[in-house]
Amino acid sequence: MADQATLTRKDFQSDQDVRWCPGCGDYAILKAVQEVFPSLGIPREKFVVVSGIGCSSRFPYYMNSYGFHTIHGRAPAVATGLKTTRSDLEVWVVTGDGDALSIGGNHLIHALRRNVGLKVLLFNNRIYGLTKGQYSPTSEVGKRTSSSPYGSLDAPFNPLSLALGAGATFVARTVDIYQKHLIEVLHRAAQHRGTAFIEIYQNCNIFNDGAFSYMTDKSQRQEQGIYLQHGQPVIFGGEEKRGIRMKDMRCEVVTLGDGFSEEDCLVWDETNPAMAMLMAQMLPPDYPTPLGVLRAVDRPVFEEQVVAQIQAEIKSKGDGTLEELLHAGDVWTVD
Amino acid sequence: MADQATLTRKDFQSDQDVRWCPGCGDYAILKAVQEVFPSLGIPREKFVVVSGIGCSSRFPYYMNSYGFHTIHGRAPAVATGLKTTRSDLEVWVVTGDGDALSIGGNHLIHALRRNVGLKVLLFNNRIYGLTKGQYSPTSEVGKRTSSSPYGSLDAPFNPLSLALGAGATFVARTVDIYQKHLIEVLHRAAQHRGTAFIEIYQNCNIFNDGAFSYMTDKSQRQEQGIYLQHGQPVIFGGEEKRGIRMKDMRCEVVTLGDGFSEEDCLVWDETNPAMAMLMAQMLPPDYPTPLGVLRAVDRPVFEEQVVAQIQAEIKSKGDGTLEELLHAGDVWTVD
Amino acid sequence: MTSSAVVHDSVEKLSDVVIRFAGDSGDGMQLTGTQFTNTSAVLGNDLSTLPDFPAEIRAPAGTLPGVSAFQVRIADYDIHTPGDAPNVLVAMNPAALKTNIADLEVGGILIVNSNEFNKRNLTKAYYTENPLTNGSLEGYRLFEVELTKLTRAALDEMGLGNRDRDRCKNLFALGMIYWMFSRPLDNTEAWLAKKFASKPEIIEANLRAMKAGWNYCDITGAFQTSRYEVVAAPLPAGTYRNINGNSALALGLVTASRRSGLPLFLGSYPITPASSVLHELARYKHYGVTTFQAEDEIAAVCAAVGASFGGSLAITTTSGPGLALKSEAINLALITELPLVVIDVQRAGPSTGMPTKTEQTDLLQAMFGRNGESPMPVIAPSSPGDCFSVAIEACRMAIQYMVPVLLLSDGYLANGSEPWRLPEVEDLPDLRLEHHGDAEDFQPYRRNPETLARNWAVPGTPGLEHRIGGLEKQDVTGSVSYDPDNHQHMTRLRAEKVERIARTIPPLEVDGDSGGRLLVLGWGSTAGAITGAVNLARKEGVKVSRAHLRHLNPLPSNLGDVLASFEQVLLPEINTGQLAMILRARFLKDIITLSKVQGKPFMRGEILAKIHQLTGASEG
Amino acid sequence: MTSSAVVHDSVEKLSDVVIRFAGDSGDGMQLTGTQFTNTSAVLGNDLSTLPDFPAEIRAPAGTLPGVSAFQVRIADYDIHTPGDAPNVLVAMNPAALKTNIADLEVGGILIVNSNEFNKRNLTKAYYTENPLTNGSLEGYRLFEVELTKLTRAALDEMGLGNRDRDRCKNLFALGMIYWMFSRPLDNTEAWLAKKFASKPEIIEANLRAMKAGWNYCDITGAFQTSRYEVVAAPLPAGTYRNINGNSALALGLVTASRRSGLPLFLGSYPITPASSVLHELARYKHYGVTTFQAEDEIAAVCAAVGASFGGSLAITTTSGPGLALKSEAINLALITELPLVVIDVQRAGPSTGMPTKTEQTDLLQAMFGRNGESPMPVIAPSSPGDCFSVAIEACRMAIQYMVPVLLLSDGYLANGSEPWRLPEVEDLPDLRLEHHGDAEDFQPYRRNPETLARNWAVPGTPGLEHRIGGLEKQDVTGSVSYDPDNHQHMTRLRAEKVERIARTIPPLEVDGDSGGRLLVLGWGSTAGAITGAVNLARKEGVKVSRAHLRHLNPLPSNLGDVLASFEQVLLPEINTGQLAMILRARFLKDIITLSKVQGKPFMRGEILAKIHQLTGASEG
Ligand SMILES: Cc1ncc(C[n+]2csc(CCOP(=O)(O)OP(=O)(O)O)c2C)c(N)n1
Ligand SMILES: Cc1ncc(C[n+]2csc(CCOP(=O)(O)OP(=O)(O)O)c2C)c(N)n1
Ligand code: SF4
Ligand code: SF4
Ligand SMILES: [Mg+2]
Ligand SMILES: [Mg+2]
Repeated sequence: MADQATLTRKDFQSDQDVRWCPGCGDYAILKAVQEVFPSLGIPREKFVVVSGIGCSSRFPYYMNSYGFHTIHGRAPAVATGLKTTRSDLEVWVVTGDGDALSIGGNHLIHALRRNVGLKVLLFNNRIYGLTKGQYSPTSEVGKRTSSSPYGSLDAPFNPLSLALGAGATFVARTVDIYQKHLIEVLHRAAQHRGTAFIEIYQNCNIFNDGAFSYMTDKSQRQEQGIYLQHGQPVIFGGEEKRGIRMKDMRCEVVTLGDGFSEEDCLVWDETNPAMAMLMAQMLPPDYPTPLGVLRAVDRPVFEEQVVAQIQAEIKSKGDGTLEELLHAGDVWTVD
Repeated sequence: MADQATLTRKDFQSDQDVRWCPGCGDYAILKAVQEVFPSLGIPREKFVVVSGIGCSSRFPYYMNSYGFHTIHGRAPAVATGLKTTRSDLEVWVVTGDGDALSIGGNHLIHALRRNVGLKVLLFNNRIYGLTKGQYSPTSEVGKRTSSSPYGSLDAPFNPLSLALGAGATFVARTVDIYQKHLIEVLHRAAQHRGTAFIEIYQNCNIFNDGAFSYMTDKSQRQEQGIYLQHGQPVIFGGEEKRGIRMKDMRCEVVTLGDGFSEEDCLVWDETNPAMAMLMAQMLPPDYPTPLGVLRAVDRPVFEEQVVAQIQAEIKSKGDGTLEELLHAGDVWTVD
Repeated sequence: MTSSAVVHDSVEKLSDVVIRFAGDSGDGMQLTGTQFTNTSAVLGNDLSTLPDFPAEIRAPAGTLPGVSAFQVRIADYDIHTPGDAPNVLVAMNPAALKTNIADLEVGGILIVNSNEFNKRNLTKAYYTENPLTNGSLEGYRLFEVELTKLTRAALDEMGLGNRDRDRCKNLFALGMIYWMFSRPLDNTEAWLAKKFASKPEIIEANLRAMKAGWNYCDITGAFQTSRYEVVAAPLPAGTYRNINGNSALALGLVTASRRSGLPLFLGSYPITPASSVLHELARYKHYGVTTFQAEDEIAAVCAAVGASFGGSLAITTTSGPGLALKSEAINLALITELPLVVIDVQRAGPSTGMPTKTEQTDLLQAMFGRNGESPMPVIAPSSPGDCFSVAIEACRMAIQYMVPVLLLSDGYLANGSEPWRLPEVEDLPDLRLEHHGDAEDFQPYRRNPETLARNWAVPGTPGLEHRIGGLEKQDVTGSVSYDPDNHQHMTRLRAEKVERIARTIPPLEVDGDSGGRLLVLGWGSTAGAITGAVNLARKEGVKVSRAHLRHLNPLPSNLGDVLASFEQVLLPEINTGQLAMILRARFLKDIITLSKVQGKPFMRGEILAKIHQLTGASEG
Repeated sequence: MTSSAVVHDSVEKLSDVVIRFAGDSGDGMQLTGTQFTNTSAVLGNDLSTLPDFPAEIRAPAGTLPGVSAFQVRIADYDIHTPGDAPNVLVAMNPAALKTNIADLEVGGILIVNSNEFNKRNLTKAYYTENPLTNGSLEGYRLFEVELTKLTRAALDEMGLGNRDRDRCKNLFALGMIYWMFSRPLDNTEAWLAKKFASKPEIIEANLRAMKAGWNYCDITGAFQTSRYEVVAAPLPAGTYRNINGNSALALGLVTASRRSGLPLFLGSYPITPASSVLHELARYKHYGVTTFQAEDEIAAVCAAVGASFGGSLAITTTSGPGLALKSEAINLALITELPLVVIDVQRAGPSTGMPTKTEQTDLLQAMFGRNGESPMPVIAPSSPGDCFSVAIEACRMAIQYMVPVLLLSDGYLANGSEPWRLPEVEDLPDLRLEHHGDAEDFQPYRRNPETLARNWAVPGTPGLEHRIGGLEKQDVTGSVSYDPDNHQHMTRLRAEKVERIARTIPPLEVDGDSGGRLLVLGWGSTAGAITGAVNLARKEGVKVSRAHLRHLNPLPSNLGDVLASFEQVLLPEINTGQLAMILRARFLKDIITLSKVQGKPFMRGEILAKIHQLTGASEG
């Protein structure tokens, strides 16, 4: 039983051998989470990691906290039941693009609309890893996989748009190997009240290697990523600075200096739904990829309301007794 | 067997007694659909109405076309299988707010992202009608129903936002009793390639009477409804004309004449995703309710791609024979 | 209508009477029936009810699918069913007559609202001639009452429109029946006063209508030769309330929560006929009950599993199609060995089937409808009141053995009601658990040697951090294991745990001789009809015993001996022989199935006829 | 290793040998095994294979969970299983040795890559001492080969890095085993040339490694006393290919599509071990096959139901947890009487269980895992090749009877392979349907008097517009009906339709005496082990008969007679006795269960031991 004041990464490492493929992006995310948890000042026994099924969903086994490896797609539902009845716990959901967006899409969007106090980490590797490499709802059109030998035809979801459309109060995106950014975003999520939805680009080096290298390759990181900062103009690029400005309600990439200055650029506002939606829909190759917090707003939190309603009833009616319960309604006596 | 040239509403009326509650908004929608189908110049046998379970989902029984009353929430999935294999058919899905957004949410969003050629009519009465009046995922917070005697706590979905977030190519809203508008929107949907999603406000006079009267009351129709028209400025109101203008990427209601003119107003563009999202999120009482087509864009249609891929393979490899099929791979002969 | 044949003051004493109120769904027949029931309950009758809702919410007025009926049987002795054939039928319109007349006993009393027998309504009911005038009702004691006209007249002075006045027709009818069965009006008066406290006009109108009905009979002497009385039944002393099965389930669950000290959590998605358990529990917030209306059945059961992991007494309620959807997640509770109570209020299937009708056809689904070897306890209540204690028993099994438990009720129990004697709180089982798990040397799959239950260590407890999940687990440590012998061991262990429950359940009791020619065995809601039939057979001198199974898995340990003691075993089921299959396989005994799959409960007469056939007894 | 004891040219002729390749999942053991299998197949051996995948995609190299194995048995006679205990084990690292050594027969040949037995790898495999040196392997014929070093050396000149060179170790091992069993290299050479056509360097490296392995044996004489030959088995004349169960299912489905003239539609969601049926069918687009990878199992089956409504031959494939999810929708096909084939490739449960392991535990779920009375045909293949014809038979039942059909395969059949004699196309069943429905007087639920199949009128057909759905339907008209008698009738009819299929299935054949002391009955993938065990018992002189059920519902009409003809019936099942339960209930006969629930198929020896026990025969 570790003292929370002195918790370290080690306290969150379980005794189970980690069994992802060597080189899998999941390792980096595990590391970041094991970095973040001890830094939150919360006792270890308060953490619960709930997952579905998939490579990513093996996550709880490797965390020395409470953990529940549930069934495919249902982690948000299990977590909702847990958090609703145990609002004192920190409930983190770990899920994959298949788990969360294919079979589990409904539970995810319902958790988001209810604004249940969960942190949802979606490991998006754009593939079904555990079942050996079929295309997923985030795979690009035309992807050749075992189940799509001639190329997939389904247009992918944009996970951030979907979350926004479902009414999410916190939406962010980060990348497995961007440890610092990842940890920052996890910290922001940890502070959020309500559902925090974080898409984490994750490389599956076995079945979809290099899915994100267009932006994660060292040479591309500046050119292909926009690091959003609330209140700051949306600017990116290495040597040559560029920015995003609004024109006719659409986003446009402009080169700074080239007749445009910082002032022309969109100032990022985490609370503006239209901006979040526009930013979510900026897709490569036409646009660089936005990273960081796209939306963070306050809305009543589900489990808090549930508890409050129960408390209010107990306050107004008194804590019910079994006598009262049974004798309610029309009763009569036979002697 | 009616000749398509001369089809009339009567040709689409089945011999079954219509069994909705007297006064139910479903009647008006049935009437409109029976108006629209014969006017499309398509033979009757090509129409299939597929539904889930709910009051609304009884719809197919009353249509003298092919029909399939499936199971709760699964109509989009059944319809996807049908349309994918039978792209020659006109497949219309009728569903309710519970059927489509509660149990069936996942199938709906997946149909939308795939852009399957379905017309989805969501009868939104903000209640579970058939099961006698529990709150639904579109019920307003605080709603008292049999399952929420102290008021519901779940924040509702905004069906249009959700559809947009899922990547819908056609999104519209109309109202049961606005026959003309309803018929117009159905016509637009009928022309759309890919999934057409139409939310229809529908009054359940038994369990949620007057849910939309704030806007459908004769006196409110002009003040509380915005009738969107592509290419036109967004203007509404009766005597006193008002309009919507953009300010800092948010919508603002302005009174025309009062320092503002038509020119200041947003010009409606069905193809702009940010506008659609903003408009979808305009909610009473702060805003009037947008009606009409919020989004209409072109994107590859799922079943067309499926058929094309099969055709391409047949073209490149020739129509496979059983001999070839069985003898493929390493074979050897034993004499 | 069993007459005790004591006539005095022109009131005939009856021992037993079955009354059915039938009308349009807008006519308020359920209310009428419930009021008559409650008044009779307070008078001390034993009683049993059978509501029959239309499938449509409100089918067009006057049509056949729009008919709503409520049957109530009252008696001065211990009864078990709402009766086979009504002795009295109130038909508020032609459609109600058409759909119900076939059930009325020959010579029975038939009261019709003659005002509604107009051309339009007759056509809607597909009558080509007026049955009131074409002689087709000659076999009954027909009373034509101008119910609409009389009700309107009674409310004349109140300044209400016809529509509002017509809403009170049912109270007029109720008043008539109160008069006919010599019941006081005060109970309904009090109810009206409470229910419409804020609408005095409605109270007034309803009261006037009811009294007008009563007076109409009293003054006009319309039924002068037909006034009856059914005196109180000699029920065991105690405090009673009239209860239906779903309410009793809800009360049982809250009781189990209180007696175990575990907060109650219900995850549910509405579905007929289970929804009202959700509705009831949603009202018990001041008992610390959390109800969660999920987005679907899968989310409902998953949320319950999550709540169970967190230490709640977790419940999920549904009906057959919903149970099908829940089966994958139930298995998660099964392999993680978390307590969970799954309530299936069965309805007629397959698929959507006939949602408002009753059936016992989910037994095999409950037993076997999951992937892999997945045994779980199954239990079924036998009457509306019994739902209370069966709910408690299901919770007991779940938490003491760390297993998901399936409780099989059905539409008949859910909506039917009977007088229920309130238990004394101190007599209720104590379900408190010993504290599980000790941080020193804690292992999540370490077991109680008696029950084999594993430790239930809830998140938030320092030092007991552990992981569970749907992959096969090594015993004791709970680590993921692909070891073949461990899998065999765990498979055996999960079965053994369920079997051990048999040690804590009472042996099957046989009513009647403990062996002999014929045993009529039952489970679930057929109890009433079977008891009724057996009692009738015995009155005829037929030797027949009876037993009723509450626990369907594990079975009581003496069941094999009981079956072996009888030459013949008859098992009536509202399915095609599901329990019979299980018993045949287990005991290699030829169980005779009496099957009925019509969306309706058994009538005593149907079972009696089979008893006759098997015993060679005459038609009695 | 059954020796025919004919030694000439220092090559020993064997009748039968079992070889297992085991290594890290990165070591390419599946490929090695498959190549050996294919080469042996072309040589005319009968054979049977058993791959054993790790649950993890690629567990860290060298660890126990990362071990991947492939067992192949080749013989010069008709065999039925991949063998109980390997005669030869190739272990590429300590972890592979650790997890496989217990299975190797005493005195068996053990080839290890000694280069990998370093400290690090030993620790990863939880060896505290080096097993190569501590005498623990004394009971085996141990050959230590410096496989890594030798492979690297062989590729020295090619200028590849060590990582790339090490990738060829498995070909070196294959070369050795080819030498040992006197197999030619040309088959694998041709395969490499085709597979890596665009990467000549890879072809070259692999070829060199394989030849180096072969030469190593030939030159060093490492195994000089151990060169064997297994000659061709006297298989029936014909063209053969080696096939696994899932491929055979895919071929069967395409065949059924062609023979019925109905386009094939597969709605599926990936799940181990069923996914490869989807993968295979996705490649057959030029056969007009539509594959739809749905968002989940429910959508997959629903899409199939939609496609069936539209006139396709509709299939859905899954494994146990997926079947649980599909059950509600299967019932929709059942009540709407639409053809549908549901394929469940069973795996070890409950819940997620052990996904890569085999089991027969979904039989009861297949039979009963739906709400309401919902009988449906169930059929199971007995070997990988049999999957082909069982798939066709499932399609036949579905379309001729307008029912959903459940086909139960399992992980063992799915991945195991055997030589399969290609059928002649003209011998395949003709599944064309008569045209259904006539616009004049069309009724959607009008039935074929022989099969009771209703009309399958597809949308787009003028004049046959109609509506179907999940509510109970009136017979003939298909209108929604709540009529009690109709429900009884339809319940009976749906059961009758399934029962009538029995008229079209062959009687159960008994292998051996048609009556007597002991019948060993089986279903599904246990066929091979049972046949092997029964053959062994007979060789010992034990009298025992054997029969295998393909149709599990309806059962062959003569089954009752067959069972009655034997004193004892033994039923081995990879579950706790699921079919036994059904047969006991049906025939009131004491069926003896031999149960194994370890995620593994039966070994012949296990069944043989039980036969000994039951017949009192010695362990001879
Ligand atoms: C009910 C059910 N259906 C299907 C599966 C098979 N399955 C396991 S994981 C998975 C998809 C995994 O993809 P993703 O969620 O992206 O996780 P990843 O492995 O890529 O991390 C599937 C289809 C299952 N376990 N259960
Ligand atoms: C699997 C399943 N779960 C639950 C139900 C019960 N049910 C039927 S309709 C319905 C909700 C209907 O609401 P909605 O879709 O809004 O339709 P409406 O009746 O309001 O038109 C529910 C919960 C069911 N039939 N099947
Ligand atoms: S398959 Fe891909 S996602 Fe899964 S563990 Fe391996 S690298 Fe990671
Ligand atoms: S309950 Fe409501 S939605 Fe259903 S038929 Fe009646 S009025 Fe319409
Ligand atoms: Mg993935
Ligand atoms: Mg609704």
